[in-house]
Amino acid sequence: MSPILITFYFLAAITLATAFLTIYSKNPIHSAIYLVLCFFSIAGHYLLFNAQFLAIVHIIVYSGAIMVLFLFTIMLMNLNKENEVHKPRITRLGAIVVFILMSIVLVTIFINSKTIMGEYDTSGEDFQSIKTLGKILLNEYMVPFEFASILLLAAMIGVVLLSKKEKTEKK
Amino acid sequence: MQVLITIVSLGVFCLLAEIFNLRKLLVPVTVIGLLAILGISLNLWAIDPSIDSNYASMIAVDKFSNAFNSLFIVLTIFLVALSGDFYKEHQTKISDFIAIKVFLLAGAVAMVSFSNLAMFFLGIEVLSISLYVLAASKRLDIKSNEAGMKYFLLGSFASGIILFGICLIYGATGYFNVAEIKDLSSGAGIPVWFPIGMVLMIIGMLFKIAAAPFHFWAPDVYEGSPSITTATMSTLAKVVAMATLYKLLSGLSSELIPTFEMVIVVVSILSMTIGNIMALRQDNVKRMLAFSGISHAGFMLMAILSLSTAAGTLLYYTAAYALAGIASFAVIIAVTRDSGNELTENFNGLGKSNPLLAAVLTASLLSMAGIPIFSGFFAKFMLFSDAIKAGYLFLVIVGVINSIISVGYYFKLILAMYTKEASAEKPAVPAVYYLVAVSAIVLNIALGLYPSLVMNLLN
Amino acid sequence: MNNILNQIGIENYIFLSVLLFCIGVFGVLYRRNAIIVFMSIEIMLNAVNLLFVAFSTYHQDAEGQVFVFFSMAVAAAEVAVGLAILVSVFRNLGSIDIDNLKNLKG
Amino acid sequence: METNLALVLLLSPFVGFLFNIFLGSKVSRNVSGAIGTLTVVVSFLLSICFFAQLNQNGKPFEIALFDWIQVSNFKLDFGILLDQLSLLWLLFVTGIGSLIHLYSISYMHDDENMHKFFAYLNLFVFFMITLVIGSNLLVMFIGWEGVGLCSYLLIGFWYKNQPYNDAAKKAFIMNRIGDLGFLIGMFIIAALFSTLNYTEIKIALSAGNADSAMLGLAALCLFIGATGKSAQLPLYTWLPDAMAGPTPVSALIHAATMVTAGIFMVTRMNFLFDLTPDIQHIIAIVGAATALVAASIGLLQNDIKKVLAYSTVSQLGLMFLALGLGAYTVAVFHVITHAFFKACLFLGSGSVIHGLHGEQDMRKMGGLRKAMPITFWTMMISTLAIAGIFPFAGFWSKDEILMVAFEHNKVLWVVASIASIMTAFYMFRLMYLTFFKEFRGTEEQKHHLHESPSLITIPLVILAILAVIGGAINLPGSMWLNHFLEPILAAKHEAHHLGTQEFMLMGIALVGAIVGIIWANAKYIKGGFVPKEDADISGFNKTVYNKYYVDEFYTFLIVKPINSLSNFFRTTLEPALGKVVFSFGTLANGIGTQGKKLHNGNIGLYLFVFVLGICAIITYLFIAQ
Amino acid sequence: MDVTTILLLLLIGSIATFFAGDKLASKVALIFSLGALGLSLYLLNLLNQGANISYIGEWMSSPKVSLAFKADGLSMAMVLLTTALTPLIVFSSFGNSFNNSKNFYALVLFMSFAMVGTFLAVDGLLYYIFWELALIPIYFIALIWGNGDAEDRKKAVVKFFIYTLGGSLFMLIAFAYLYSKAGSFLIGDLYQLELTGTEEFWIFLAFFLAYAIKIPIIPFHTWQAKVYQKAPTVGTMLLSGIMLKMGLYSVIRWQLPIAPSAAKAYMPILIGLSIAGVIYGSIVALRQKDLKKLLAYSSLAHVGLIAAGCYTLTLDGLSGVVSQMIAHGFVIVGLFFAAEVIFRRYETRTIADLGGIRSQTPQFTSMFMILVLASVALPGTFNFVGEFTVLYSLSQVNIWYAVLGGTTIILGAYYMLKMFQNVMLGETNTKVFAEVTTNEAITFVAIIAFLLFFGLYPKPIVDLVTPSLNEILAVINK
Repeated sequence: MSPILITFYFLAAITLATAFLTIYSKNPIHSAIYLVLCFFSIAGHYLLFNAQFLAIVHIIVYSGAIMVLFLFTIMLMNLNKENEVHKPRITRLGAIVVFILMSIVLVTIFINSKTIMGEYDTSGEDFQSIKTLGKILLNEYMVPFEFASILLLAAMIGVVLLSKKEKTEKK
Repeated sequence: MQVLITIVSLGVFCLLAEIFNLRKLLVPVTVIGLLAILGISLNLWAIDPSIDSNYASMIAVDKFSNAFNSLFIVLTIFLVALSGDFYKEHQTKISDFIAIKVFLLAGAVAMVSFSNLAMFFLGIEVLSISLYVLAASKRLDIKSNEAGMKYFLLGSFASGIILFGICLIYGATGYFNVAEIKDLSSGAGIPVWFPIGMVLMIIGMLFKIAAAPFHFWAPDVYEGSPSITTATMSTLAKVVAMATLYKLLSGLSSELIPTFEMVIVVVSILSMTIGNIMALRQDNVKRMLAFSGISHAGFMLMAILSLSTAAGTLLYYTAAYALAGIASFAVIIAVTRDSGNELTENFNGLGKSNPLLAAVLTASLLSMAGIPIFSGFFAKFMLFSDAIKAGYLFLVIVGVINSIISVGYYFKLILAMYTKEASAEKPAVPAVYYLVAVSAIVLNIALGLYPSLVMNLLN
Repeated sequence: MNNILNQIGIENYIFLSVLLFCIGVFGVLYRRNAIIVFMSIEIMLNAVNLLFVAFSTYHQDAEGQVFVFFSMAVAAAEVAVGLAILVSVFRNLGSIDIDNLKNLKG
Repeated sequence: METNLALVLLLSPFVGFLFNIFLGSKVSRNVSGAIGTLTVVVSFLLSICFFAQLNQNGKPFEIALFDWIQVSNFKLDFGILLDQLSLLWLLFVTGIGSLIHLYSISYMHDDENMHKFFAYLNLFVFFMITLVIGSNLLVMFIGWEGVGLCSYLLIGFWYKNQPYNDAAKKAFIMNRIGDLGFLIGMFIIAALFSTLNYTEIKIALSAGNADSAMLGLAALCLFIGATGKSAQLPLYTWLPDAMAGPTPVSALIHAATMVTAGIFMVTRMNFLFDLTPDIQHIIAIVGAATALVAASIGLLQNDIKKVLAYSTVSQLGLMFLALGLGAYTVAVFHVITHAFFKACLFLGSGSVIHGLHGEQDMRKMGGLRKAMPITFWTMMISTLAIAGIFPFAGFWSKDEILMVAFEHNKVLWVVASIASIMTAFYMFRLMYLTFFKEFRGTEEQKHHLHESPSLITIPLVILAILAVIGGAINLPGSMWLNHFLEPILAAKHEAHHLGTQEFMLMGIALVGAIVGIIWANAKYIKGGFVPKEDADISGFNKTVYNKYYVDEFYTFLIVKPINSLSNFFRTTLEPALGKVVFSFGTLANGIGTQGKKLHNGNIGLYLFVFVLGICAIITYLFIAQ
Repeated sequence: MDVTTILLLLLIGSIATFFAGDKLASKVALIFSLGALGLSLYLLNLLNQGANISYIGEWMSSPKVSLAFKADGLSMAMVLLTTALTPLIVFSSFGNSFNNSKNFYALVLFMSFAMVGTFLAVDGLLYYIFWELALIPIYFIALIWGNGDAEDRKKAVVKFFIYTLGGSLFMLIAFAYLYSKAGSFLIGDLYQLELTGTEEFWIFLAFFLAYAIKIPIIPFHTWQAKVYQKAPTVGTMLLSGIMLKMGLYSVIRWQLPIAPSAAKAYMPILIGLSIAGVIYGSIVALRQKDLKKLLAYSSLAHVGLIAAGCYTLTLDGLSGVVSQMIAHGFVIVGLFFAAEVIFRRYETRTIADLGGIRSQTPQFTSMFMILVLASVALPGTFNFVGEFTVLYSLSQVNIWYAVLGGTTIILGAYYMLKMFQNVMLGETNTKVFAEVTTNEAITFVAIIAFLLFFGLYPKPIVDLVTPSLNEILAVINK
């Protein structure tokens, strides 16, 4: 039981628990906060892998941008109440069954799969520093990088399109 | 690569047009631009594709992608041409709509030209996000909202699945590059993650092409979306997803394992059957065509079964299907643009009040039903022929039975047009609908008369 | 540098990701509140991201991490669009309960 | 030259037909009648020419006109064969035909469709000639069906009356049953010998290596054909109904000519029947049974034409009896004499009906002797002839049949004799009821009683004369007919020596006839008996009067079941079969309707199925393997 | 000069008719159809002189499909049947007025085009395409210009379409399968395929489904009566006169030579079914209340006999089948036209409402009578030649087939005469029946003249088809 392993288990437990609580808690605000926690724990995993840049970006993007967006929306809609009606019992039961089923199925296939015990490759090369990532991102992955901008542009136009009021509209 | 760049530039131009108040010119210019891009795309045949090797690790320009790109561009031309009138009430947004369509095309091009899974993923997301937006774009219409919401929820769920699949493939091989993955995939000792990843990715794609049992979104979304979006989804998006699925399978692994073929067979049968049987009882034309699209997805999946040889057939089928779809949607939009719904009753008496549109719609429905001389017939026939060669006679028989069922609902519409009396006077229809409908169906018939035109492209 | 996976084992990460992914799926199925459903999808995506990083380390390869960037971009775009749709649904319907979205059926 | 003449002989009535059908309505009735008659006379004269020529050189005239039907193993010509048999038939067909045409000019004078009547009659003669002069079975079959058609057209001539139309239809269909037999018989022969030409069949048969069972079957089938056309058991029921047609039609078609086609055919194919003794037995038995049954029904009929009709059936039965016993000449002889006196009888009855303005019920006649003397006398002569009174024609021919029967089978002889006695009885019953005692009709009819015009009486007289002297053609001793037909008949029928036995038989026959006459005399002249009204008839008489309920039996056994089957098919089976096809559609639609519940718009459900799908696929691919 | 000219002419005719406008459409259609008739006679002449009037051209390379049209005697006979009946049918409709007549006549000519194509094509896929193409025009003709209650009609017509299409699709599978074996659709290559017994069986079955529905053989006939009843008379004529023959022709041309051993093995069943159709059709026809329906069932019976002739696999059977097809084509067109003539005057086809027509219209009565007689195969009509030959061939196989099949001459006479009696005879009808017009009379006379001429002299037709039938038989018996 190395400290790293303990850390892993600790983080993993947090991740799963907060993820679960996100779903379970009735108040959307609580959900959001649990989700933030979950994201932080995932960032912890990243750090565990020594992927600092990624961890930071992750926190910035998810906790900083996406979660703020979520919270903003929740507030906008005034949803910070525990007024959600539960789904019918049968549906919830179904969801739980499916959840268990899927977990079992996926876990089973990965248990069955030939897992690699023993030594993992250690190239010793630097593969996750900002420098390396930047090089790869702007050389090999230039096209997708640019294309991602198209993605964001499209999303932006889309959001504008969805939110823009027209003169002809009555509201 | 040039194609992608020019398309994106065109998209940006559309946005700029808004700024410079060129709305009137927007649609014609975009159409012309797309035609020019089509020229570029077709021109790529003449020159050696390998010339474009700068980004070969991301975008592969080969016959397959070229052919499908050209098809997508053609479809987009039609869709954009229809948009001009469709969005005439929304002048302030028209450039956004057009731009999104063009970006959607860019995503589509990325999807069939990818040689790196990153491009694939981004492409599919560009396409999907554009479609989510378009589906929900009638912002005051509850149905449109609902459609957008449903599509978004299910679509992003599917994206998650696809991403998971990509991840596992990466885990198994350590590459995103298609060529490398293919090399490794045929080698021994590849972890089981790889097939799992493949399966998850394919499931995600099956969702995109709306194959059963991942098809549930399609009818609801098709019905709720604005008609032009439905047209886009049922023609362009479906064709793109199908081509991508084919490319994924043929690009990532050398051949399918028999059990997986079994899965495809079952999914194909399910899609055909569910699609056709459900379509029988639909009153809403768009919903009916959604189910029809599901069944066509089932047919197209047959192409997967003879993976190494079916590219031409698939191209032909998709072209035939999409052109018929465009033609029928041009008519559907033209007929229902003022009525606010798309019930079959709108088509009553169309044979008398507007014979040309009725004829086009009839022709396109016949094509979808697979009646000769329309290209839909050859498409189905070649598909069947390939499937028989691959040894799936049973599947073909199911396909044939489904073709028979499909006639039932296609003809329901035809019957409405020719045997029922029109309830109300139909206002005049702008010429652009005729233009699009007729040229699409003419293309369709031309493909029917000279199937070699398309068939030989990929052989 | 030592490969951290020597101490944890890739399969642990796989299981973690799978479970996280499944929790995401569970959330999608379990909740009616569209926002929570969105969050669940985010959890799914994050589960995959985590696995990407794990595999990246496993292969000692940067591409996996690069991919995570794209994945994040996608997630951001999706959330933006999704929330925009959500807002317009909310405006029209006054609720974001996905079970109320039953106009389209049959 | 001969070919042309033969063609003229054949086509002359056809020209008459064409003229009358197309132009008949435009010319006067007399012209159309005259043309109709003349064209038949032309044929008659030409027949005489050919007959004379044949008598001179004894060589039959045969010619193939053109190729007709071709099948893999043989080719059929449209061929003409004029030999002894066909010329004999031609002579009396065209001869009697001419007389009846002549008669009809007057008889049908008041009918608005007289030209059509002549057209049909001409067409009939044309087909009858075709039937007779064909050189192969198929040409005979054309005529065979053609005369059936004309019979149909003429029985239903008064088409406004639906029962008449029913009778016509019945005649056609009953005939068609026989025709099927004929066809099948032809098929077997064609299969056996690869030809249908008489001469060739004869040659092939003489080679004698044919399968006798198949030959028997062929003969049986042909005989079934004959029973249809010649109204034998069990297909005779159409003939009495056929009396719905105008009386000349009954005389020509349903007494003298068409109904003898069966005999002609059997005689034509004698070389075949001679090889199949079993079938000959059947023919003989059927003939005798028909003779008896029909005669017995004739005993109690009250319609004058019905009596004659049953008499015809009965006489035809006798002819078949002769055929069955191999005595073809005798049968032919009786055909000819029967043609004379039966035509005369029918025409006479026509004259009576004409005189009474359409009354056919003998109960409403009587005492016409004075009013219609010529009719009475000619009919009387013919009645004596049919009854078999010496020395009228019928005596000779019928006597020969009885003699032949006696030689072969005593039972048949007894049956035939009883039939003869019955014949004598009912014929005289007819005469007594019609011509003797007082008139029983209405006053008005009585007022109008008159002898028929000369166009009607002349043919009667000619036929009556023939009925007297017709027997001369084959008097015992000279046996002209026997010699004449010798080249045709393979198995020679030796002439009877006029020995004691023969004279004795003649005597018995004569006595029998006289007994019948006396019986009738006692009942109707002395007893003054008039048949009861239909409702009063009871007991066995009623059964006989109703023709043993054979029609009802057929209706019950065949017509009703077929019709109810048809109804069942139409109302039940067809919709059910249709539903089977529709049920696929209904099923699909039903599933569609149910499926709508599945697509209930609930995202949760959609996702649920989605995830289940994933699980299923993954389980199948990675766990189940 | 080759046979494609007929196809082109008809296609151009169809287009020209469409553009001729409603007023001229019928005339233009008549001219073009007459032109096609003339052309096919000319080509027949060329064929008889030994000229090569076939055409083979490339169409597509993958799958390898050629534009192959071969005209042998059999094909030419069927083409002539089509091109002779089309002008007659068009001409017969001159007494009717149709809405949108340009569409109507264009569809008629197009259908004729497709049917001629079916008879000429010797490339499997090409043949199949024409086969299906013929279905579309008749669908619209029946649907749009049909009579009776619209809902009922729709049901019947859609059923017909789906049913026949369904059957043909199985044939398509068979072709696809054959193609995967032979690598070509050319009939010659397909003839030469060596198939195993099982393969032959399934291929035979697939073809059988297509043809049994089209012909129709019981129990696949359920579409027929209703469609005949509901379709406009022109449509009914096209269907019964020519389209049925497509199925029978195809049996001879495609089904038998490609799967001969299956045909031989299942001969009793096939002939049995066909003959059952004869008897069944006749019996059902007996009690029909609608004139057109009665004729439909009579058609079922006759066609059953023809089908039985096909499956005897003898030269007699096949040549009788061809004769009978042609004869039946003409006679049924004539009979339906008679029904139409009555309908034009009385506005009804219910037999019970008719009767008493004869006294008002001697000409029509005679012509109708002759057609009725031809339909019951009276000797002297062409129908007799066909029926005789077919029955003869049946008797060669088994005498009982001939006996059972021969019941048609009894039952046929029964229902036809009964119909004639109820429709035409009896007391003069209170409604006035105008005598036939010249146009109507011309149609009748043409049909009758044809039937009588070839009834007495069928040699030209038999000589025309025999060599090609022998070729086919050689393949069957190889």
